[in-house]
Amino acid sequence: MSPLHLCLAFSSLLFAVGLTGALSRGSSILVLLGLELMLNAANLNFIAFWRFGPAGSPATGVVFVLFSIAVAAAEAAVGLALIISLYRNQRNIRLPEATRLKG
Amino acid sequence: MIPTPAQVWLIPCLPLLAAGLGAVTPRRGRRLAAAAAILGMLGALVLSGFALCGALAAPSVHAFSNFDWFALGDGAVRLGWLLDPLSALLCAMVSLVGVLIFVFSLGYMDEDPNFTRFFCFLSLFASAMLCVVLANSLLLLFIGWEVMGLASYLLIGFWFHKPAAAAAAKKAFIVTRIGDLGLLLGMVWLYSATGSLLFYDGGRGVLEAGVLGGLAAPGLAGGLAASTGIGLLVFCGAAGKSGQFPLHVWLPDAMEGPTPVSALIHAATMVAAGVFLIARMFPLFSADLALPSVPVHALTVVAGIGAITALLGAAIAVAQQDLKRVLAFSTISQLGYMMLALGVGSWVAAIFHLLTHAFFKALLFLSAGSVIHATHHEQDIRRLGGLRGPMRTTFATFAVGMMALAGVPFLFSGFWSKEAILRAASGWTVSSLPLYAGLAGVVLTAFYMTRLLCGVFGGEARSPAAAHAHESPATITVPLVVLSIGSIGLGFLGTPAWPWLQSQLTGERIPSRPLLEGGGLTVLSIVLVATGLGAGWALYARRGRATAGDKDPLEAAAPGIFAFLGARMKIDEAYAATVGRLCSLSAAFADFLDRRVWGGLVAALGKLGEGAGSLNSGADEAGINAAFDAVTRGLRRTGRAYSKAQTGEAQGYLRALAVAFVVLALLALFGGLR
Amino acid sequence: MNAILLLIALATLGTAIVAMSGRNLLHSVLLLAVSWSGVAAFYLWAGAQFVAFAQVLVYLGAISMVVLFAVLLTRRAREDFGAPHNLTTRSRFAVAAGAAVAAVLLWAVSRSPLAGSKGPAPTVTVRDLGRQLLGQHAAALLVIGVLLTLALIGAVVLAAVDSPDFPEDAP
Amino acid sequence: MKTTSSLLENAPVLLRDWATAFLPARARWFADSLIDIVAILAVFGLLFAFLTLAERKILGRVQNRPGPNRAGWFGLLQPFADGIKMLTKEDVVPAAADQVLHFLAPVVLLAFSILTFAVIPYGRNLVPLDLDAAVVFFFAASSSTELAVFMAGWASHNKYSLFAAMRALAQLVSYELPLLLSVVPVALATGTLSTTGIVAAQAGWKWGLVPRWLVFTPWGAAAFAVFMVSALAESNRSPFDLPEAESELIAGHLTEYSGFKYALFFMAEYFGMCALSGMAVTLFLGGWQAPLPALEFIPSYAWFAVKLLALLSGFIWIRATLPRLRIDQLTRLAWKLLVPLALVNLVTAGFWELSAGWQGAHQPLRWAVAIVLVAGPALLLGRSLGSGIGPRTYRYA
Repeated sequence: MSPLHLCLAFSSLLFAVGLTGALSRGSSILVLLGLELMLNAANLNFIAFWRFGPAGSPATGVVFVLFSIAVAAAEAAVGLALIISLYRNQRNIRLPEATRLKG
Repeated sequence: MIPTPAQVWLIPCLPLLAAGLGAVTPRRGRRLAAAAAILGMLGALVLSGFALCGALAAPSVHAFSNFDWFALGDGAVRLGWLLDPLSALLCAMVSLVGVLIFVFSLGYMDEDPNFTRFFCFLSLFASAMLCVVLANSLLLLFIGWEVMGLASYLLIGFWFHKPAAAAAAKKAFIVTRIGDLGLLLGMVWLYSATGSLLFYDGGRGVLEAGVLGGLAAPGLAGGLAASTGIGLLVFCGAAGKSGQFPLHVWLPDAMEGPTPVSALIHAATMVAAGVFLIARMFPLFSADLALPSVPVHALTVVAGIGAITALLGAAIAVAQQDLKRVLAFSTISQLGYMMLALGVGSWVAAIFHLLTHAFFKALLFLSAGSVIHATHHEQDIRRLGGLRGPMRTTFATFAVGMMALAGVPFLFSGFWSKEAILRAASGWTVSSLPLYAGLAGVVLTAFYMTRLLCGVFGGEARSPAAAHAHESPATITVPLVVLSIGSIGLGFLGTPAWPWLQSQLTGERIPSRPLLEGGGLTVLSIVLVATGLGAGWALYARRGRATAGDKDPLEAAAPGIFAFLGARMKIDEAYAATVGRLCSLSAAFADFLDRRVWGGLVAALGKLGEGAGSLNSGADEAGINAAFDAVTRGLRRTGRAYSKAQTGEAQGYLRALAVAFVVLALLALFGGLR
Repeated sequence: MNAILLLIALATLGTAIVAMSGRNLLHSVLLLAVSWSGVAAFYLWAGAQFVAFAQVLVYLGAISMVVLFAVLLTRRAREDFGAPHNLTTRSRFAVAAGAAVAAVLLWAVSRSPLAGSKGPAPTVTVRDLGRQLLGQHAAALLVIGVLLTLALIGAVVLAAVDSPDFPEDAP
Repeated sequence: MKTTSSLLENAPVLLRDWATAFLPARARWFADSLIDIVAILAVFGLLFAFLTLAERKILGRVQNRPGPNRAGWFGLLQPFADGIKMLTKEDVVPAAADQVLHFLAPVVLLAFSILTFAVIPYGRNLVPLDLDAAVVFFFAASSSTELAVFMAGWASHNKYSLFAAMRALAQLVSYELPLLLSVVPVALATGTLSTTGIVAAQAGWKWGLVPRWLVFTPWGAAAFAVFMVSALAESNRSPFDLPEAESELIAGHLTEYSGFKYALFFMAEYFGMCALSGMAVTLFLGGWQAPLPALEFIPSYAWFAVKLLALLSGFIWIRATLPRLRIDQLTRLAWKLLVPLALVNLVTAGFWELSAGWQGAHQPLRWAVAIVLVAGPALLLGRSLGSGIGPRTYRYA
């Protein structure tokens, strides 16, 4: 099992954990954190391929991880602002109950 | 102090200034306007006198000075002033007669409220006439020509509150305008053919040999030369203005204007302008004589029209009752004589007759004016009579004018100028008809003039106004005396024995010939004059007419002809019947066309549009909309079905994503996509 | 070499799983912070130092703080955190879905032919990163800048604007 | 820059090499780093001890009183007395507190504070860890301490301590931004993020007299000022010591701590202060560079120590003089003055680098423009700071 396969396995597992967390937990903050985990799993893949990918690969992987970290930060900020306004409108942050936006 | 061509423009400018001053002076500034007008004319007279001396000093030279009027494209429209014996003589005649008539009008128009306005129009007319006479460019001449037309309209219609005067002014303006159209077309043709409208321009002028050669070539359809075509068109203008046969109808009606106006404009100057125009452009008219193949020469047409007008004028004058109408028709006939002279090729005789005619016709009109003034506007000769007693000087001047006009031999100028014309007509090779018309004219002229003299001054006063008549004041009689001297004296300038005037005009020395060198022709004309006078004397002097109501002796002799001639040969009615009806018919037809045909068409189109619109909306309503609604209803139903899937639960969507991912991945792995 | 990787993976996954299943919200958030630093450790192990420090700076320094603030601002009462962790049908279905995804991913990874080079970690100095960021990826950098500003301004507006439905909340 | 080869200069390195010479190559790196860690802990531990004493001495002198002089000659043993006191005190932990977090808070705080010492270059080749992105490492570590503050505040299950923790966090987060932004121009000027590179870039002297330290450039001075003010706030010192101010919320988020954990918190605070001043010295005052060529014979680590002590005494002096800021004044100062100033400073630094090539008449023009770019915004923004004296408005979620 080459280190690349190990890294990919590690990131897939982290992704799966994140997904399960997002699906199972009721509190919207945890759903958000599950999402963050999934994003981190993706970053893992980038660095894994940068480190173990074809030789002499340029640093685009690293640059891309930097950008994805920045986007994740922005997403977290907006997500939490949404949760706060959700809380203000619904008095609690239980996601399954926030179903006003429907067909 | 001889004015050079460059300063010649001052002559027309002074009366123009006077006209301007007159226009701005208020109605009560009577003395100021009159003084300005007379001073203007006197200035013009003095200057033209000096100009005459200058021109006569070098008779063969056409001194001109041209200038740019305005820039047109890369070239420029050029105008110019001309000083040669012809223009100098005319200019002197116009200004002299003008001054005399201005002085006459002082007395005549004395109690008229619009006194200032009258003098303003007179000065305007004088400056326009002088401009025409001195112009070196057909365009400048045309400008003066048009202003003269305007002035004549204003003056004829001076008493515009009289409907007859207003109608006469309109008629005069429109008829001359028809003639002017021909002149304008001729001018345009001339400009396009030669590129310039200047008469003399140092070799490039229209009347100079170089350019004329080009014009004289027979290039038009039917072998006509360009110069002939242009000549005929210019002749239309002249015919209109000088009251020749087809376009003479306006002149008798123009007598509605005040008598000084009739004297100045419809006797001496304006009507003479047509003759002057053809005399000025004589080289152009005679250019096609040299061509053998030209079917008709311009000058033959001129001669023909001139002969007809002379005969026609004289005949109608015999049967007129109104004092001024008789003189008007006499003017038409004399102008016919001048055109005849031009037609037969001797423009010098025409100009000589023009000069003499100006003096004695002005004299006759002013005498008539003084009669009318004295009899408080009584113009019908049937009610006049017996005025030789109370109005001695007027009678004497009227008699001098009558004898000059009739052509009483040796003493009076009319005889010499008429003889010159007859001699020229007899020398004409084309045909001798104009000669016979001329001779017939001589008899008739003598006859109707004696009829007029005896009718007005002979016999007993046939109306109270005539009875109370008394001699006019000095301002009226003095011009009469001066003019009568002119009528007698001017003749001696052009006699065959001492042809001073002819040599001045043509520019080369003409040998003096014996006085009666015409031989039989002169004797014949003297006999004819005598017969005319005798017949007149016989019919009117001795037996005369007792009361206003009696019939005219001639009428008793030939009532049908007399009535026909009295009604001016029904030419006006003929015009009305033909042209008048044609216009009203075409107007009616145009109105019908516009209202019924085009209006109908537009209305039909409108209806068509409405029908199509309603048809369209019907189809749209029933067909398309219905189908469209059905489709939207179906869409809405399926939309609602799908919206059920939108539960609002975020995690629900995430689960769906996960499941879909798994399914797709499996498909990708095992579906053989690898 | 792999030992350290396994260790890091174990730590990160362990803390992540415990965080996701933990009852106390604050504890799970802090545990997650630990798992994020585990990911940073992985970056260090892979040789991308700058990314590791950036990860620590952003996630531990900024995002965990914001999450903690959010948690404190949205709790009604103490007992809120003690939400009973009953294994409802929902969580059972979630675990099944997660497991399925994990299985598929692992299967794909194991079957993938990528060999991966054995070479030493290519060193990426900050100067190269800077030149790449402002050279090839300059546009992306600008877009990220704009995105961050907009997102933060949006977040402030969303959170700070008083909602009309609950006026009693206004200060 | 000729490398001085004087014995004193290389003494520490020689000593260390001598100590690890006998170990096999693989273990040598491990031993070396172990020695480094022990050295750092010893030096900064002693510095911490005497710093507390120095602080109380200087405060005393400033307030015209002698300060602690009973324990040992002139109070020199006072720190050890405090240490013993702290150790012997009973460590009370509140019953309802979250035991785990309560214990973890000081540990995490101290761990990250000490982590920051790894990248500061103390001498010419006395840098424990020469990283390419050293500055980012430093700020990553220093920004992680906030988690510990929150843990402390939350775990002590006490309304006041949670309240104080929130205030401390607000202050730390607000001042982290100007801190980082003021460092960016330095990276722009020197072109590298490694601390040794930055110090090397500040070597040499202009006209043989003025050292090329960044603080002597107009934007450098402004950045140094912003950095120092933010450093004060980051280490909860003097005008910004609201969290543990006695007159406010007792001891802020430290109220439920006593005994050794409380001492640990204090140690972590002082270590933070020393680390930040060390970084300030590295970035702006030319690290271990000598101020004059003539003084180069004095070893480099001495110069570093002198500058560090100067800055620390500055900290203490400020604590003695300036009054405490209210929380809203504090955050307004950060967001309305420091952040904009730092951003403008970026522009000035950019201008300064671009106009480096100006010669002759352009030199004074370059200085004038730079000074205007620095002073202008400072004056303009500074005007409105004091105006907000009005009542405070609090916002709930």
